[in-house]
Amino acid sequence: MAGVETKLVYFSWVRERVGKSEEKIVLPQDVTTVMDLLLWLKQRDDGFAAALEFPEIIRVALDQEHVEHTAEIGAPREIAIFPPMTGG
Amino acid sequence: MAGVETKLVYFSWVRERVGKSEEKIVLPQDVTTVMDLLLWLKQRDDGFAAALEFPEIIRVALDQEHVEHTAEIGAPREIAIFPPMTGG
Amino acid sequence: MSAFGVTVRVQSEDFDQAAETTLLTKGRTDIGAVATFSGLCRGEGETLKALELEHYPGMAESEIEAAANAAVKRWPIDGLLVIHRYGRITPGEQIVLVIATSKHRDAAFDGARYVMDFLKTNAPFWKKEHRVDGQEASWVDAREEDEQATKRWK
Amino acid sequence: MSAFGVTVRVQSEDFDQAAETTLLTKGRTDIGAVATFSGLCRGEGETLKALELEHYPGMAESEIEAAANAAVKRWPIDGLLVIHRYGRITPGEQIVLVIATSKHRDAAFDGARYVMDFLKTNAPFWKKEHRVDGQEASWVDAREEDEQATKRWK
Repeated sequence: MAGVETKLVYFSWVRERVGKSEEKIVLPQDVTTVMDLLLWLKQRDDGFAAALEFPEIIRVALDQEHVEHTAEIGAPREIAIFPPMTGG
Repeated sequence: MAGVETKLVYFSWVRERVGKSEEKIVLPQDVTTVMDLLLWLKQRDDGFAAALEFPEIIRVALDQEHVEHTAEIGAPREIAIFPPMTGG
Repeated sequence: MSAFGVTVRVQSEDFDQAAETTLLTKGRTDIGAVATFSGLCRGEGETLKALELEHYPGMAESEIEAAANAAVKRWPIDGLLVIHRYGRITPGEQIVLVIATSKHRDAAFDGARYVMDFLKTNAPFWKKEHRVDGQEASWVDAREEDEQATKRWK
Repeated sequence: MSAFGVTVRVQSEDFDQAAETTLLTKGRTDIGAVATFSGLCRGEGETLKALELEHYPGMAESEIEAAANAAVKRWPIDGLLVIHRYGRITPGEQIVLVIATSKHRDAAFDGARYVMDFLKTNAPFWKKEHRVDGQEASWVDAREEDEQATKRWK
């Protein structure tokens, strides 16, 4: 699916550290799992490095569904990246 | 404590079966435990026999405190006799 | 006798849950959680005309207070209100109200549920059911489930 | 998607607990138990000026609905309402409301608490604290207790 843009959305302190609430990017072909994605994003710039310093605590949703870090990304329309939730 | 009157109060279907909500009686000297009391009351008349047919399920409170059937009666001002509670 | 923050009322009149909640929370900024339980009279498929709730005055209050005080001792609860009605109550009407407030939700939930469980098995109230069909009124049997519910707190 | 009897609302406006309770119970004689939980904004000893609640629109609703639908499947619940606010909320204000109605109290209590526990760990909301002293606002950390609370339902 090279060349297809995916929408990424960021929330809470992930959003603040990466400096944007959303963007559209083309994912590299070797990014196949959620953890691949987090590690790839982390080396993009200092903001991502700060936001994803501890990737194991970061939550990811593919098309608004929570997924494990081992999950295959597939071809979602939207990927959300955020810290543990603190609602309620 | 022979000759001292104790107030007995009855509730719910115990009250209906014995035909009164309260009375003052002098307890026999050989009635020392709660179970003694229930068995003595049971043989007083048909109403008490019906109310106390299964004395093990009957609840007793001495001066408004729940007690076990093995408890010593002592000298309370008021003894309450009633079925299991169904409030709430 | 009741601990600070515990209010128990046994009354024939109906009660206003919203007003009671406001009394417990208004102007306070230290309460994070309010757990409320209200028990209503069920119509049993429109066969029930009314419940008649008999109680043992004095002991009804003291047993509920004992349960409420035990809850306040066991969990960090700020306010605990219990209202239990007696007398004639028709389907859809309110019978009992428990409100527990706390900093955190676990204490509020546990406190409210504990009081309801103990009230069911320990507070001297008895329900008589009057039927729509005019059949003789009958006393509600105690439920074994309620005994078990109380035991889970040991 | 929500099961019959389940209502979920994510909104910035405040809500009226009494009005919502009335909507769930009015005219009904088959409900015996109403368990309600409301979560309020705490002032943290008057150090907190306001909470700012960020959420992920769409997913917030669907995660709460998933928890509510799971509760309705697990217990005999008649009605289940969940309202969660977002935006700026000051100390003493309401944040979240859960009301579960049922024939019996256990289902109502369990349903309301289950939804609160799952909502805490699964619904995409994040709280930022603005301080009275003007110190930089900071994000609330997730609590390990909340993770444990969710696990007790497995």
